[in-house]
Amino acid sequence: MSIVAMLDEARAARRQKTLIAFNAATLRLGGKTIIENLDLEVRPGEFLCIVGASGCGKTTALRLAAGLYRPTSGAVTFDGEPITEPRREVAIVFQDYGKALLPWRTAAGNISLALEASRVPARERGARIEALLRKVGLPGHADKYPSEMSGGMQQRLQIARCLAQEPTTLLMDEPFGALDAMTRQGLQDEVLSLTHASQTTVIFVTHDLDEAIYLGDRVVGLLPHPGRIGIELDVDLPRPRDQLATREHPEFLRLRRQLFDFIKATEH
Amino acid sequence: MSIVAMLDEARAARRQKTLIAFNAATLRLGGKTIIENLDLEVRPGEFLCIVGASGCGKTTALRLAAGLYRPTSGAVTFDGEPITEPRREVAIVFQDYGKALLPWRTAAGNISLALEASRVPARERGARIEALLRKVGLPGHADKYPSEMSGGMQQRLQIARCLAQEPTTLLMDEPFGALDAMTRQGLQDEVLSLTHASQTTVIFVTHDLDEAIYLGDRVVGLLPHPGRIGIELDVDLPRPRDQLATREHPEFLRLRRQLFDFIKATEH
Amino acid sequence: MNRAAILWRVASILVAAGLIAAWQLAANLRLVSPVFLPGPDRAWAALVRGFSSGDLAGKLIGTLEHMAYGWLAASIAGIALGALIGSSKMMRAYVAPSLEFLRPLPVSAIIPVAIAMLGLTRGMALFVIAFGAIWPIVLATIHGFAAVEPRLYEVARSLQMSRAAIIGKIALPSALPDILAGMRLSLTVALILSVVCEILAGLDGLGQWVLLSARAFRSADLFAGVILLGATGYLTSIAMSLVEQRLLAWQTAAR
Amino acid sequence: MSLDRARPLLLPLALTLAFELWARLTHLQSDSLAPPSAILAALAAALADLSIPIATRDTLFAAFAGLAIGSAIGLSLGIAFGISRPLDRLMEVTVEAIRPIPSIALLPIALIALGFGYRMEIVIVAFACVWPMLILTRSAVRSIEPRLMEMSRALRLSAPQRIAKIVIPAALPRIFVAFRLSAGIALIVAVTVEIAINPIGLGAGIMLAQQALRADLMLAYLLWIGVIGYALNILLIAAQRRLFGRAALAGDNP
Amino acid sequence: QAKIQIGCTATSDCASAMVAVDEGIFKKHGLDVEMTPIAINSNIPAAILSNSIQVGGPTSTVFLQAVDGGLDLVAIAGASVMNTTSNTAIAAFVRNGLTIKEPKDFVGKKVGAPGLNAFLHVLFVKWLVEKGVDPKSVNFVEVTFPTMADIIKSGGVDAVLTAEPFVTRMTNAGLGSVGARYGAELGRTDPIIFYAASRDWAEKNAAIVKKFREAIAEAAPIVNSDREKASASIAKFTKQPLELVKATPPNQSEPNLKPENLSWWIDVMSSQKMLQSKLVTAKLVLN
Ligand SMILES: Nc1ncnc2c1ncn2[C@@H]1O[C@H](COP(=O)(O)OP(=O)(O)OP(=O)(O)O)[C@@H](O)[C@H]1O
Ligand SMILES: Nc1ncnc2c1ncn2[C@@H]1O[C@H](COP(=O)(O)OP(=O)(O)OP(=O)(O)O)[C@@H](O)[C@H]1O
Ligand SMILES: [Mg+2]
Ligand SMILES: [Mg+2]
Repeated sequence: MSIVAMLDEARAARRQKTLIAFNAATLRLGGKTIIENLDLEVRPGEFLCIVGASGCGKTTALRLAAGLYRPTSGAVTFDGEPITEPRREVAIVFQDYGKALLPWRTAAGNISLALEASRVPARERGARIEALLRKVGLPGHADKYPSEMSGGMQQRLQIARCLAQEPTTLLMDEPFGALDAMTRQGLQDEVLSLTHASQTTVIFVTHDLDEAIYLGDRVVGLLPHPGRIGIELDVDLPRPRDQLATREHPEFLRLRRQLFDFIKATEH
Repeated sequence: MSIVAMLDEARAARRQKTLIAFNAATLRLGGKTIIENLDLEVRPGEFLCIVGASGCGKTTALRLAAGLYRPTSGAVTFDGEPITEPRREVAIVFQDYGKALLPWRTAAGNISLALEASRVPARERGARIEALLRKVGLPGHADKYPSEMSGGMQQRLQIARCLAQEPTTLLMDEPFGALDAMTRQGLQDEVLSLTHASQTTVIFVTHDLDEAIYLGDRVVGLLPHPGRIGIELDVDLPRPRDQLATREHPEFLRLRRQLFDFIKATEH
Repeated sequence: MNRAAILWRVASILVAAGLIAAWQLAANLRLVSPVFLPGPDRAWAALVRGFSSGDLAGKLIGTLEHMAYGWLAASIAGIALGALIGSSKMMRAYVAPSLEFLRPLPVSAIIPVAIAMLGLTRGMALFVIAFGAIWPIVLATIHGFAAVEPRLYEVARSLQMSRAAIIGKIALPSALPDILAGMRLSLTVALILSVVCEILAGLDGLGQWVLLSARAFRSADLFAGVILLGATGYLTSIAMSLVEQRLLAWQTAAR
Repeated sequence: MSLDRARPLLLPLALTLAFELWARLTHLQSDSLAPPSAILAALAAALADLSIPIATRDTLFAAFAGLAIGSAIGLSLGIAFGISRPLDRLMEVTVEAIRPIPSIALLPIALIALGFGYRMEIVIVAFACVWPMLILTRSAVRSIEPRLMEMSRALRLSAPQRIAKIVIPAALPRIFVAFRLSAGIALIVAVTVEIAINPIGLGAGIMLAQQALRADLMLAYLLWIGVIGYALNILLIAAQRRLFGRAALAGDNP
Repeated sequence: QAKIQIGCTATSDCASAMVAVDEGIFKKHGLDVEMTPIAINSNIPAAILSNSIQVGGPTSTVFLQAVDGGLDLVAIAGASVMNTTSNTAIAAFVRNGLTIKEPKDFVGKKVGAPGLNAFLHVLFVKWLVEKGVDPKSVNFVEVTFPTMADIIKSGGVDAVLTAEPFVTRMTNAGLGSVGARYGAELGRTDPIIFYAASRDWAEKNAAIVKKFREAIAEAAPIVNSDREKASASIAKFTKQPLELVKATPPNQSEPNLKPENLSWWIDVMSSQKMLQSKLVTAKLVLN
C-alpha cells in the first residue's frame, strides 16, 4: 500500500468522524475577541446543542460554522476543507427572524425563494410549499406577508424556508425562541424526526436547557468573554425521544441539573 | 347627595378598580377579525400575564392597550378614557426588539432617547443610563451599537429604555424570549421588585407558562381565530416570589397543569 | 485599514490614468477633429498656461463659490422642504404637487424669468443654482422619511415625542443615508449649474472661461476648464465620503 | 371628495392669481415676463396650431430614449458598485471626475460627432441620466438589510438570482425615486439641448419665442413643460403602484 | 434637384436665402433648400462640420475665430454688410439716471453685451480704442437681447450694447436713453454675416456652390428693394411677429464677398487678441 493511498484512507476515516471542525478558531470583531481558541468537532448526523449565557458567543460560533464570518486565526472546516462561503447544503435559521424574511414576498414566496435557488421547477413548487407550511403549523397562511404574521409565525416561516433547502446540515439559532410551549414541542419533534430520517447534521443554539437535552446527542456550554467551551455533555437518552417519558428520565434530570449549575456559575 | 355627585363617586370607585379596560373590543385587520369581543379589566398595580398559542392575538391585544391600534368596535379605555394615542406613562417593550432600537445610536444613546423625551437634563442622563444598563446586566456595553450586540443584549437594551421612561404602566411583549434561563430569572426578579416598589401596572405577554404564573397576579389565556379569552386564573401565590420556593409551591404546579391543558386543547 | 485605503485610492487613480491614456490615443489617432477634442497633453498645457498667465485661478474660485453657496442653500432648503413634506399630510396634499410641476423646468429657460424678477445679481444666480440642485435632496428626504421602520415611529409615539423631536431624532437620522446620497448628487448638479449660470447669466467663473473658449474654438482651453471641473468634482466627492463615513459609522458597524 | 381633488391646485391657483394682479397693477412691461392670462392665451393658440403637440412629441421621444438608455446603464453600474466594494473603489476617481462635466460644455463636440437631431440629444440625455441612477442605486444597495444579503449567501443564490430576487426588490423603492429624479432630469436636459443647439422640440420653441420677444409664448412653453413633468410624475407613481404593488409600498405619495 | 440645408440664426442677415426659398429662386436654380434655425451663431461652424447643414451664416467674428481655431471653413457668398441704416440701428443704450456725454464716461461702467467677443462687443471695443479709451477699464458682462429691458430697468447694468428694434422699444418704455451711436460713428461697410461651408464640401460640390451663388445674387436685390417681401420671409423663418420685423429695416444684403472685405475684421480682432494665427484672406473666400 502506497503512502498516498494510506493517507487517503486516513483522511477518509477522519472525514467519516467529523463533518464540521473548529480548530483553535479565534474571532476578533471591532477590536474585541469574541471567540477564542475554540476546538469543536461535529460528526456527520450528530445533533449538537449549544447553550450559554446571553452574549457569550453562541450566534457568533454558529456564524463561523456557516461561513458568514471567517476566523481571525485557526480554522473552521467542513468535510475537511476550510469554510470560506456558505454552502448550499447548509441551511441557517437566523435568530432575528424578522430581518431574514423578504418583506415583499408572501409566506409562500419566501419559501419559494429557497426552491428557486435550487432550481425546483415552478410547477412542483406549489405542492412543496404547501407541505412545508403544514409541517410548521402554518397551513392556510400562504398568502400572508411577513408583516401580517405574528412573531412566532415569522419564526416558523423561516424554519420552513430552511427545510425547503433540503439541507444536509442545519444551523439553527434559537429557532423556537418566540413559540409557545405546545407549538414548540410539536416543532421539536418535527425537527427530530426530519433530521433523523435524513441523517441531517444539526448545530442547534438555544437558551432553553431542557430543549437542548431533549434534542441533542451532545450539549456544549459556552463561557463568555471570550467565548470558549466550558462544559461538554454527551446525552445518553434513548431515541426516539418522547415529550413526557424523556423529560422524566433520571438521566435527563441529572444532565439538566449539571447544565443548570454550569450556567449559574457563568453568571456574573 | 345630588345625582351628579353620586355618579361622580361611582366613577371614582370604578376608576379605583380598573386602570385599563377592554369593553367588547373587536379588531379587524386586512379583512380578518383578529380580536373579537374582548372583555378584560386590569386593576391599578396589577401584574397581568397573557398566554396563548402562537398567532392567537397576544401582541395585537397589547397593541390595543398601548393605543397603537384602535378597536374596530367596542372600546379600550385607560383610566376611564378611550385610548386614542400612546401615553407617556405607558411603556411598551416590543416583541421584535431588533426593529425597535435606533441602529444609529449606541446602547447609551438608545436609552438616552427615553430620557430626552421626558426632558431629563443632559448632565443627569449619564448616571441614570449607567444605572439602567447595570440593572439589565449590560454594564460596560454603553458604547456598542445594536448591530454589535447579541439578540439577548438587544432585548435587554430595549427593556432598559422602557424602564428609563419611568412608566406607571408597562406593556411587555415576550420581553425575555431571547434570554437564557439565568439571565431571565434575574430579570424576572428585577421587574417584579421594580414594579412592586412603584406600584406599576403590568401587562406581560409570554409563551412561557411557568414565567406567567411566577410573575402574575392573574393569568389570562387567549383562544385563537379570533382572539378571545379562553381561561382566566387568579394566581394566589405568596409575594415576594422566590425562584425556588414559588416554583415548587403546589398551587404553582396546579396552575401550571391547568394552563398546560388549556394550551394543549387550543392547539389544532 | 489606512494603508489599504491608500492602496485602493492609488489603484483607482491608475484606472483613471488608463482612461486618460485611452483619450490620448484617441486624440493621437485623430478619431475626432483635434479642433474639438484635444489630447490630454494639449489640455494640460492649456491648463498650466491658464494658471500661469491667465486668470483661471480666479475663475475657478468664482465657480467654487457659486457652487458652495448654491449647494448649501439647496441642502438646507431641500432637507427642510423634504422633512416638511415627508412628515405632514397637509404639505403633501397642498404643496408637493406644485413642486412636481416646478421640478422639470430647465434652468436655461428659468434664467430669463429669474433675471426679470430678481435682476442680474448674484442672488439670482444662487437662487437658480439652488433651484436646480434642490430636487435630489427633496426627493431623497421625502423617500427617507417614508421608509423609516414603522416600529421606530411607534417607539416615538409611545415616548410621546414632539413632532420636532420625531423628525430630528428618528426620521432624519434614519433617512440620513438617503439624504447624503441626494446631497452627493446635488453637489455635482450645483457645480454644473454654476457653470451653466455663468454661461447664461454672464457671471464670472469657469463657465465664462468654457464659453469663451468654446466660442473661440480653443478646445484645449475648454478642456482645461473641463479638467478643473472633474478635479473639483473628485475632491468634493472625497470630502463627501469623509462626511458619510463619519455620519454613517453605525452602518459600517452593521456589516 | 371634489375638494380633496382640488387641493393640489390651490397653491398654484393662488400664486397665479397674485401674479396676474401684480402684472395688472404694475402694468408689467417686460420681454421675459407676461401676465398669466396672456400666457394661457398663447398656450391655447400654440396647442391649437399643433406646434406644441409636435414639439412635445419630439422632446419626449428624445427624453424617453435617453432616459431608458441612461438609467439602464446607471442601474447596472449602481448595482455592481453597490455589491462590489472593490469595483466601486477602483472606479471612484473615474466616476467622480466624469460626473461633474457639464454636457452643455461638450455640446459642440457632440454636435460635430453626431450632428443635429435625435441621436445627439439622446446621447446627452443618457449621459446625464446615468449619474442619479448610479449614485442612488449604489446607496440603496448598500443600505439593504445585511441579514437579507447573508440569507441570500446562505441560500447560495447565483449572482443573477441574487440581484433579481433580493437586491432589486429590496432597493426598488429607492431605485424608483432615482428613476423619477432621472425622468425630470431627462426632460430638463432634452429641453436644454434643444434651447442651446438642437432645432427640434419644445426647447427650440422656447428659443424661437424668446428671440421673437414673445414672452407670453415662451412662458407658455415653460408652463407646458411643467404640466408634462407633472403628468409624467403622476404616471410614474401610478406605474410604480401597479407594477410593484407592495414592493414599492414604502415609496412616497404624490 | 440638389438638396442642401442652410443654417441661420433668427436675424434678418440671411434674408437673401429666406427670400430665395420663398420666391422659388433656389428651386429655379435646381436647389432643394431647407432652412434650419440655429440658436446660437457660434454653433454654426460645428453644425457645418457635422454635415447637419451644408451652408451656414456665421458672423465674421465667429467665422474668423473658427478658422483661427483650425476649422477648415470657406466663405462662399456674402449675406449682409454694414451700411448707414444698419449702423445707426446699433447703439449703446444707457439706463436712467446715468448720462454719457463722451466715450470716456464708459470707464468703470458695467456694460452688457449680447455676446462677449461677438459682433456688437467687438465693434464697441474697436470704437472705444478709436476714441482713446482703454477697453479694459470697462466691465463687460453678457446680457441676452430678451432680458436687456428687464436688466436695464432694474439697474443690473449701466448700459447695454443693442440694436433696433430694442433701442426704440426701450426708449419708448422710458428705460433710458441712447448713450452712443457707435455703429454710425465707426461708419463701416464690412460684412456682418456671410454664407460659409466646409472647404471639403465646397470643393466637391462646386456646381452646387455656383447655383447657390446665382440664387443669392438674384434674391439679394429683392431684399434690399422690396421690404414687404423681405419682411414676410424673415417673419416666416424667425417666427417673429410681422409688425416687429417690419419695424426695423433688414440689414443690407450683399451677395458679393471679396477676400479683402475680411481684412478689416482680421485687423480688429487681432488687435483685440482674439486671433492667434495669421490668417490669409485669400484662402478664406472660395473663388
Ligand atoms: N459585529 C460585532 N461587533 C462587535 N462585537 C460584536 C459583534 N457581534 C457580536 N459582538 C459581541 O460578541 C458577543 C457575542 O455575541 P453573540 O451574538 O454571539 O451572543 P449570543 O451568545 O448569541 O447571545 P444571545 O443569546 O443573547 O443571542 C457579544 O458580547 C456581542 O456584543
Ligand atoms: N397587520 C396585520 N394584518 C393582517 N393580519 C394580522 C396583522 N397583524 C397580525 N395579524 C394576524 O393576527 C393574528 C394574531 O397576531 P399576533 O401578532 O397578535 O399573535 P401573537 O399572539 O402575538 O403570536 P406570537 O406568540 O407568535 O407572537 C395572526 O394570525 C396574524 O396573522
Ligand atoms: Mg445569539
Ligand atoms: Mg406576538
